[in-house]
Amino acid sequence: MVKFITAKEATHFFKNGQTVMIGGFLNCGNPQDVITEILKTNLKDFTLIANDTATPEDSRGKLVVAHKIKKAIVSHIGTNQETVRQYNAKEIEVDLQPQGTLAERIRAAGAGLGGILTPVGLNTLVAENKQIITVDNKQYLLETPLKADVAIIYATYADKFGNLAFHGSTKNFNVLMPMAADVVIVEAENISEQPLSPDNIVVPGIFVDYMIKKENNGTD
Amino acid sequence: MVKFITAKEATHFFKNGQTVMIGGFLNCGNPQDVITEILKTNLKDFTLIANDTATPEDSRGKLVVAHKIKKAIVSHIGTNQETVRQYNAKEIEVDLQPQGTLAERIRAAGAGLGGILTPVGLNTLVAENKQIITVDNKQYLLETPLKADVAIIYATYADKFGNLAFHGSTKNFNVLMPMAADVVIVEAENISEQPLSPDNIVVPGIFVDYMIKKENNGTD
Amino acid sequence: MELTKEQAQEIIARRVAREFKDGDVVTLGIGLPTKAISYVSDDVHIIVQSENGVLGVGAYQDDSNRDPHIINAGGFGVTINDGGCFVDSLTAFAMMRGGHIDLTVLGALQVDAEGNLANWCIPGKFTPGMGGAMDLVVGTKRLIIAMEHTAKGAPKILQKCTLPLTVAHKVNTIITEKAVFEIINNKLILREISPYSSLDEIRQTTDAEFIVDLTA
Amino acid sequence: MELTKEQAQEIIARRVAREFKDGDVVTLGIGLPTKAISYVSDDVHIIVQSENGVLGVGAYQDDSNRDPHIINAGGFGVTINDGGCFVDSLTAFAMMRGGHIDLTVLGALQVDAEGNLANWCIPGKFTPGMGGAMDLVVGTKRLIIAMEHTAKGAPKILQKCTLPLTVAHKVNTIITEKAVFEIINNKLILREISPYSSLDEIRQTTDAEFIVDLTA
Repeated sequence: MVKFITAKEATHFFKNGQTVMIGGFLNCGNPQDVITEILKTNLKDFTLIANDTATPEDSRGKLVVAHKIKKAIVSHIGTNQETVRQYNAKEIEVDLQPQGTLAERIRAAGAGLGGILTPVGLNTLVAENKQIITVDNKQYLLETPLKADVAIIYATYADKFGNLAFHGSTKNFNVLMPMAADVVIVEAENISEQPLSPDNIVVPGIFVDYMIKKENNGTD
Repeated sequence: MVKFITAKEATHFFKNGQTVMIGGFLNCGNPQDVITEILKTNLKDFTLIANDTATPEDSRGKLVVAHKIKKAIVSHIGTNQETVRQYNAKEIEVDLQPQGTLAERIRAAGAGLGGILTPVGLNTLVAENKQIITVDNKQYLLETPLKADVAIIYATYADKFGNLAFHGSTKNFNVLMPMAADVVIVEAENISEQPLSPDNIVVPGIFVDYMIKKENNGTD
Repeated sequence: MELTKEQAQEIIARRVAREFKDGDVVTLGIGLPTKAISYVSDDVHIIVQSENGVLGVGAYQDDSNRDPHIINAGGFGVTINDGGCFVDSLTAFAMMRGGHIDLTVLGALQVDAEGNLANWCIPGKFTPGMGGAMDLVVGTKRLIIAMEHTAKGAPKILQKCTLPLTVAHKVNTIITEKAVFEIINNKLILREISPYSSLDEIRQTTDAEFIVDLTA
Repeated sequence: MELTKEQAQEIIARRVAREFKDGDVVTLGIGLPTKAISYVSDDVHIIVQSENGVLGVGAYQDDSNRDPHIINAGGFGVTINDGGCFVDSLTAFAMMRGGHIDLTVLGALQVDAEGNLANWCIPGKFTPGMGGAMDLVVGTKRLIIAMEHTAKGAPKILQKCTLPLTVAHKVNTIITEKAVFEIINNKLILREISPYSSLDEIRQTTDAEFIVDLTA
């Protein structure tokens, strides 16, 4: 059952070298408060799984600037010039993934699948060192599951049972990651005592371990 | 863009021998009106993809009774004694699928995947004639996509743009099938002129071709 | 002691109920496993998942709250508890396969000393289909088989299942009206003898080798 | 005729706009492809999908409707049209990969006579990542590349791409300020010569063999 904690308390659930998923897409639907607290600690050497590394001033982007990310498994780094700089200087390892493949790999982990077959990336650098499997005379890449030790998730609405719902384009990876991480920490803008409508819940509370009332009510 | 038609007009989109997906789980979230009209026609020899064959009196179960189903790809037939009888008498072909595998195969078709790797069915009859693929030293069955010519779908709420939402346990396979069929016909209980809330839409209208105002406002 | 079917089922359901821990997310097979809910103690709150897409299954509906849009996996009208939610079939099974269910209780046609389970098909006689059973058993953190010890006098706990399997090597615990077994590393271990049975009777009605270790 | 960058981009955007059919679901790359929307005729209603999970992208936000929770794939605040909806990233990409997008318009670093596209990586120099581009191009029913004909004078339409590919054999149409090409069965076919260009100029600035067939 979900426990309500502070962002500072959330830092206790991280260890150096862990794999951390962080929801959000560029400047939208980003958790911020736990990251702010992590920046005050000596935690480091994380492998980040996220859509992108945002900007140097925003969310997971700040973890890159603070050299807390050893490796980034993301679809895009172009919006964060510090990630690009560290990548060119070989200070960070970057494993670029097609965005849809990244989403499917996270889902596969959460759904207990051994992988999925996708046509995306065939005949490109993405196919290197990957198994090609033929189904019905068509070739596909075998993409394997991606899971994390901890996930930091944004939600617009939550209830005391840990159920989540979202406004606008904040669903992005926030919907997928809670099933694919051992420990799930949610920063919610609005937390209600009353249960959310069971018809409209997007992430069931059973996937959420810890809930934080988000300090800043913008998305960043 | 979605077209509004009658259940009778919907029968024009079927041909003998087609593969038809029908949403619903036992007695819940079942489309009925199009099936009632199909029963009045000479249409036959369908391959049915559905969770189950319901009961002899309900929805897709009636198509079995009327001998319109040549083959059923379902997870369960035990609730329809007529399916069981036809199966034992070799009047119908039944391809039993683990329910979660059935859902994943339908999703794979809709999502453009070549298949998924699942541990479900290993070391059982389900594994017969299937490719076994090893990932990270664990074995998985390769399950391939399932698509349909036409899907008949139930929805509780719809808007004039074809967007769908659901009440209660009616989501079941109704949410998955619209992406996996060439022609998608929806029977909706409530159709509003006003758009549904973009935050709460479960099936986007771009997956829906034809919409029928459901005659009977129960689920069956 | 000769028990009626009803008595046997109540004994099993009461014993199963003791396996639920506060906060557990559980999935229960239709019939006997579902009956266990009635006997869960008041200080234990569990979240019941139903494969048709209900998380937080509540009591059966009555005349005060009929809603044909809410059923459990057996097709019966149920309510949903506060904090529950409805999901589609894909998500319901992702929950199971992905290891998000703490405990699954199912019936069986046969179960064997290696933890194999058969509960979906008697070739040539009765093949209702596996429904969600194969998915349920693969991902659950713990699998309990709750069933009467014998069927018309014939043992259901065997050295090796003869019917088509639902899953191999996954059963953790077997609860019958006569006994509780655990299966660890492909070994069947007798853990409890019901007050209504005896070691002798269990030996006579169990067609598998087992270790007796009542200390755990 | 020498065009400014702005003029070239407007010509391309106007030409791209004519490719949209009423009811089309389209995905547009950031920058030039997105500009085409401004020139769609009033009787053509398209549904714009954005990979970050918006279906039915509307106008950019202004002071009357700021909402930081709604952005497009470029990170800019946008509105959502009536009938639109928000989805998660998994669903957004299932739409693309699953063949549910009628038309995709993207920019390119290079495109070649076999329909290969390179637009995500210049090894050792500039690797922003593929983002959603590889998924976008695989499943779309039709793929249009909209780009300036050359980059600093150097051809971008080649016999064979030299940069790492985004996708192989998928480009259907190339629209530049000078020309419109189609690619059919690995053959590059010149379909239109812009009023601001000539066949000679196109030959000089295109580093690929092409068939001239202006009749289609």
